[in-house]
Amino acid sequence: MTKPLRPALLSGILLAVLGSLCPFLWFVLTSFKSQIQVEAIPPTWWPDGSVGFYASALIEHRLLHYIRNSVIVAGATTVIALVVATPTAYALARLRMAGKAWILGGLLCVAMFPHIVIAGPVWQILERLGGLNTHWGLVLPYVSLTLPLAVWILTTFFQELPFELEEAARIDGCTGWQALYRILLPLAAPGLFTTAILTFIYAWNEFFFALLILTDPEHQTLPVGIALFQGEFTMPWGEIAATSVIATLPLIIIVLLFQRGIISGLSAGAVKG
Amino acid sequence: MAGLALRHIEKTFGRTRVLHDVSLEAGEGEFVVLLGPSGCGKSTLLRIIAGLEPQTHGSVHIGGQCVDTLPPPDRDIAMVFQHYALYPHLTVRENLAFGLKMRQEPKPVIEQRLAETAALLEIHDLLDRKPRELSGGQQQRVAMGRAIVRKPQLFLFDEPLSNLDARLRASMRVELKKLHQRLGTTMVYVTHDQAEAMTLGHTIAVMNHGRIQQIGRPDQIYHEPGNPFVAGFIGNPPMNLFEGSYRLHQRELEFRVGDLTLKVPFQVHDPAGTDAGTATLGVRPEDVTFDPPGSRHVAVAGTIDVIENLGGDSVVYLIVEGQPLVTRTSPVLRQHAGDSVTAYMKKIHLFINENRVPLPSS
Amino acid sequence: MRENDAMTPSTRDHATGWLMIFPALTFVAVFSLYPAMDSFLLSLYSEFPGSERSFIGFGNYAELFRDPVAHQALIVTLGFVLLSTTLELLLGTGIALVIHERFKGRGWTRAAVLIPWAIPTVVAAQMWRFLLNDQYGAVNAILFGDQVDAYVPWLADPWMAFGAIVLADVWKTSSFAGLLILAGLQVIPDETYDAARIDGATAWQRFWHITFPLLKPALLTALLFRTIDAFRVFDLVFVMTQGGPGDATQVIQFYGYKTLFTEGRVGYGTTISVTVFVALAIFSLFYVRTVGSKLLQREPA
Amino acid sequence: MVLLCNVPLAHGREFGTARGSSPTLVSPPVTLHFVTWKADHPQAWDEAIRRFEQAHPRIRVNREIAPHSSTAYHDLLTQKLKNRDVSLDLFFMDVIWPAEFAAAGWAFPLDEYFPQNEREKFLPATIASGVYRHHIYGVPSRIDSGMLYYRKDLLEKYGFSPPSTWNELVRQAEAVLEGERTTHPLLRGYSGQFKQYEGLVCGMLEFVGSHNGSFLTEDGRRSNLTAPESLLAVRFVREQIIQRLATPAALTYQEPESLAVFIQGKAVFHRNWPYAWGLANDPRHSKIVGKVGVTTLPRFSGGKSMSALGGWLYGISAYSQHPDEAWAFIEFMTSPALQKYFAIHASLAPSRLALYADPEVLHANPQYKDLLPVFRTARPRPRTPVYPIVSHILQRYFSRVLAFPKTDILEEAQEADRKINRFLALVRDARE
Repeated sequence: MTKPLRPALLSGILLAVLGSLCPFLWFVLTSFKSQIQVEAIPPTWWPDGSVGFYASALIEHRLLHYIRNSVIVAGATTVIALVVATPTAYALARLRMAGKAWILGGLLCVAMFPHIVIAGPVWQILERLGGLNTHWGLVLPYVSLTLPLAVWILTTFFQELPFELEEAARIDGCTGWQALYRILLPLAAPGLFTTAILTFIYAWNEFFFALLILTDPEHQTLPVGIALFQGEFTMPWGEIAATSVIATLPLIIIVLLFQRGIISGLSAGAVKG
Repeated sequence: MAGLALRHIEKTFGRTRVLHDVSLEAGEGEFVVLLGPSGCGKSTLLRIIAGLEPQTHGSVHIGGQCVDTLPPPDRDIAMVFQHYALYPHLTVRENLAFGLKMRQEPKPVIEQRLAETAALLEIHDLLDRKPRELSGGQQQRVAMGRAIVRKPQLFLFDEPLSNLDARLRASMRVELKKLHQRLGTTMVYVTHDQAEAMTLGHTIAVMNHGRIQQIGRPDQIYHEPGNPFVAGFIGNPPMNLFEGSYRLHQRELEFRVGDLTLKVPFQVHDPAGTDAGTATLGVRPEDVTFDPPGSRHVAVAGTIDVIENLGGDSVVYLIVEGQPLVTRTSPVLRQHAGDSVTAYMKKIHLFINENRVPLPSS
Repeated sequence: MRENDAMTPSTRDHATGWLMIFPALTFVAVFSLYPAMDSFLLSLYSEFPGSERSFIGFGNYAELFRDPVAHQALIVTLGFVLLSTTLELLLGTGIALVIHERFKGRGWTRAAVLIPWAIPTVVAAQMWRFLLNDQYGAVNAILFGDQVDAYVPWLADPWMAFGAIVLADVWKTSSFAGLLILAGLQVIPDETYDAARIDGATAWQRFWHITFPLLKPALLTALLFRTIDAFRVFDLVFVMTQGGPGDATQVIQFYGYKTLFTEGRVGYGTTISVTVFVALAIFSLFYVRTVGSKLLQREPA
Repeated sequence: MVLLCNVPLAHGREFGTARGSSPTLVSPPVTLHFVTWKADHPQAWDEAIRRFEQAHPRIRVNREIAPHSSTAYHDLLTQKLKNRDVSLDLFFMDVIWPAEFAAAGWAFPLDEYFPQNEREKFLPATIASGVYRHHIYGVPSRIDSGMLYYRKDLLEKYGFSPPSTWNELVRQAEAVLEGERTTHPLLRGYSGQFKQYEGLVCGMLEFVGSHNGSFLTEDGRRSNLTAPESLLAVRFVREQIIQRLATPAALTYQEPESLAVFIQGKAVFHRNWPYAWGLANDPRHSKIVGKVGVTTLPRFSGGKSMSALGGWLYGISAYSQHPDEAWAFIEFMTSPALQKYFAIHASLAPSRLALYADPEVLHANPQYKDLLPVFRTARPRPRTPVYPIVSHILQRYFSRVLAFPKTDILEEAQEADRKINRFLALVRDARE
């Protein structure tokens, strides 16, 4: 049996939940309004349930197209970042090497770069490689940008696994790589999963590089689409709201399903760092 | 042919030296215990034998062959870890088979070894469980099974019983002994628990501060401790040790510590070549009685401070001329705290310059 | 002793290790380190449309030192960092205390609190822009209801617009700060509170004398993370105000962006961004030195 | 000058050779890479390009679509040009860019392709915007310029004719607001674009210019913001327009927001570009269909009405491998036939003068007749290679004095003056 909630706690919960959700709920409500309702002054609270904005977002503003781009970019970023970050984190957490501290410190430093410091030269590299207005052209810098966090989180996860396990594996005849993929990877699966989610969310939400690298609407991701959403005759708030709701939906589902993993992953670097 | 030989092993971590010139031999089928307090270097030594850690100097021979250049899998050893190190994502069966699979043993061989091991350890019922579904004792068995199934030339145990509760530890101790008797393989066993060491080992190597203090059979270690550290580390309650000064007389040795003067009726050859100096005098609690035991004892008068009644025997804490003296007597003493008594030391150990000075036994 | 060195050294290990790290290092080198160096080099040149690139040493830095627009951008940024991180740490602590308690529905509460963090910044920015709209905004409706003529064009006033950016950031990232702080709360053993309770400490005293001091490392970590992020704020400004009105919300990163990409003052634009980076690096280095990078020395259990 | 001439020569071409050779006959098939923006009427563009490819079967046009935001499009193009991207052939230039593109050597001079007699067929302001230092770099695709929209019904109701001076506008608006207070509490006197962005420069140019002020001196070498007529115009905007007629909300408005206010019937006067006409009279969006009038922007007494010139010019990249084919494309797209097509199907105001007498064009866009005088007087924004920098300084200056009502306009103007002069001097030093 849970104890009855203390009034202070109850009001704390209410404040936190309402404060977090209400602003966005207003956007959700807006997305189900009609244009007349959106333009009403004072605003009407309750929508008439029309899905016109969704229809116009999907058809006129080619929302599915943006979603497809975002899925491709965020998905590819996540996969590549994990594949690259995992051995790195393993080596940093488990192998004795000179200069490990420097590498970890360096990664932290890189994570701190203001994006604009690297934006110009990255743009030129991609221009030379023909990567502008391509999905991979955005994925490459995204992988580089998400690596520090991914390595950092995975390193903490690997460090938490007992060393004996790996020594046992060594005595059982595993090489370093075998010990990694036969013993440690299965055990670090929750950590990998959390890292994957965080990387995905990062790539899904990133705006600055997407704005610079993807100028062609054919390849633009959702955040760029949403930020540059402008109508000729009015701010299309209804369509923006509908698009935003759809862009956010996958993230909300991820949060609801994997709340525990996300919290542990985010705090992994925090307490120990 | 020796099962294991360590020659002048030294190990430094950065600027700290954790092992000093350690040499040790274990015959084929011998059970060697490395005993010492935590931080004495015994685990490091074990890991050097396993190849998990390279030594700075010296060499390791297993089965007569120098293994210094061999990685762990090629040393034909198996190791049981303190925390068992069972692979949590594999079943017991897979855990046991993992090492054989890595060595690409043929399937029938794996099956057969599995069956043998399971029978030996009586773990049939556990084979399809995951480690987290096992009790501590069961995990321990599986961990041993994983070592046994490999049929190595040498077993290494790193405090394998330290995570079990006292009763289980005692029973596993017995099982381990039986197991050794059946397998007859050389074993090296690291522990800080003297009871384990005494019951399991053919040979005990007592270690402290990265040095081997004494190597010997359990009874040697107990009866003839080579130095004050070994003397104090073995025994329960530990040996009474007094650091004081001595003076040699014609037929006796006079030992002073504080206000207490002991006259030991032995003729002693002073290794230092002088007639006086500092020394450590030790007497085991069980070598102190309250009945005059006959000749050649040392009698002291004191008062009882505390009596611990353990049922079969009792531990009596005396104060003798301001010095504490612990005794263990049986049967139970019928006196009370504050009473004056006379106690008789039956056997005395004397250490001069940290070395044992043999006294004729009483 | 042994734990410290519980890893297996051998040259083979070393080679494997570098092989494992190599791909990550390549990525970071090509897409972060090289660009950063390139930017630094560019910052030593003067270049703008209609002029040839010419080497001027640290001339751009000298100009930055004198540039009143840069000063204002820096003040706006510092104000933003100070205000938003302070509020986020306060609110984050509150959130952490709430979601640390055990109660029915805690999972849902935690998920709800996480949602603002998961929402794309661009969406959050559009959302707040709409909420603060001078005509259709919910904020005006809540405050003034039917008194339509009292509606405030929040983003038109320099101070309010600045406040709006802070508000949007606080809404979006307090929960993240809260999570970092929660991690700190979770390592405080319950026994400590029980002991304090037996000693007669009130709830407030328990917070102030036990929770708060023990929470300091987590708070400092959250402060570091949030400061670094707040310094780089861009999306919110780009969407909500474009730096206006009257440069009241022009943060340094946005100024750098405008200078570099719109004005084409390559040298000066990179100078701004490099300066931001160097300032952040110094701050973090100082910070890590004092607070400590425990991860590196952490011993495996 | 030296630099300018070097650009085309570096590609092994001399001015005389290109002209006259018919590109469709000489070479193997060529694909032109055209970086354009997301159009309001994409179907019209698809059709126009289809027609071009039909007429020039050996030339393909490959479009790269950039955002329809002048700033974002500018940043993209300049990045590409800085990298000397040879795959880029054709682009649009906003009327404020040719100086920048020419000085940087990015735009191909079109003097030989586009002779004087041909230029005279276009609205002079649009041609002027493509010229930098005696060479022409762009061909106007259409014209945009600021104009005053008003509520015909409300002005008639109160017996006003469209205002010719700003003071008149203020008087009329206040009278209307006074009269409508009970029935239209939300009605504002004026709706314009005062957010800190490029549009603010256009809007303010119209106020300053109609008071005989200017941003730069006649010779374009110095800033002219501290001239008393400029300062007065700025003060008028702050005190009369923003604080009395428009409400400070206008400080957050770009074109869409300000137009929304107008077409929802919440403003008496509205400043916008020609495209607003169609939307204001479109019953799907507008509540004031048929109640809209349009006229030239007012002036200050003693000044002349002035509207800011906008619009897009076609340009050819100096790094293009196919300038002849690119010119063929421009020639085709700016031909009378195609401009007429765009005027009718995409409401783009033609840059060719003759089309303002074309009955079909006038039938589709009856307002053009009234607007021609506006188009004729449209004034370009300062022409300088460092225009983006100058624009940012101007945006900051105007936005500050409008958003902070207590600032000293003269001080702010002096600061902006100093900064603009510095950059103008830098460019001169680099040139001379």
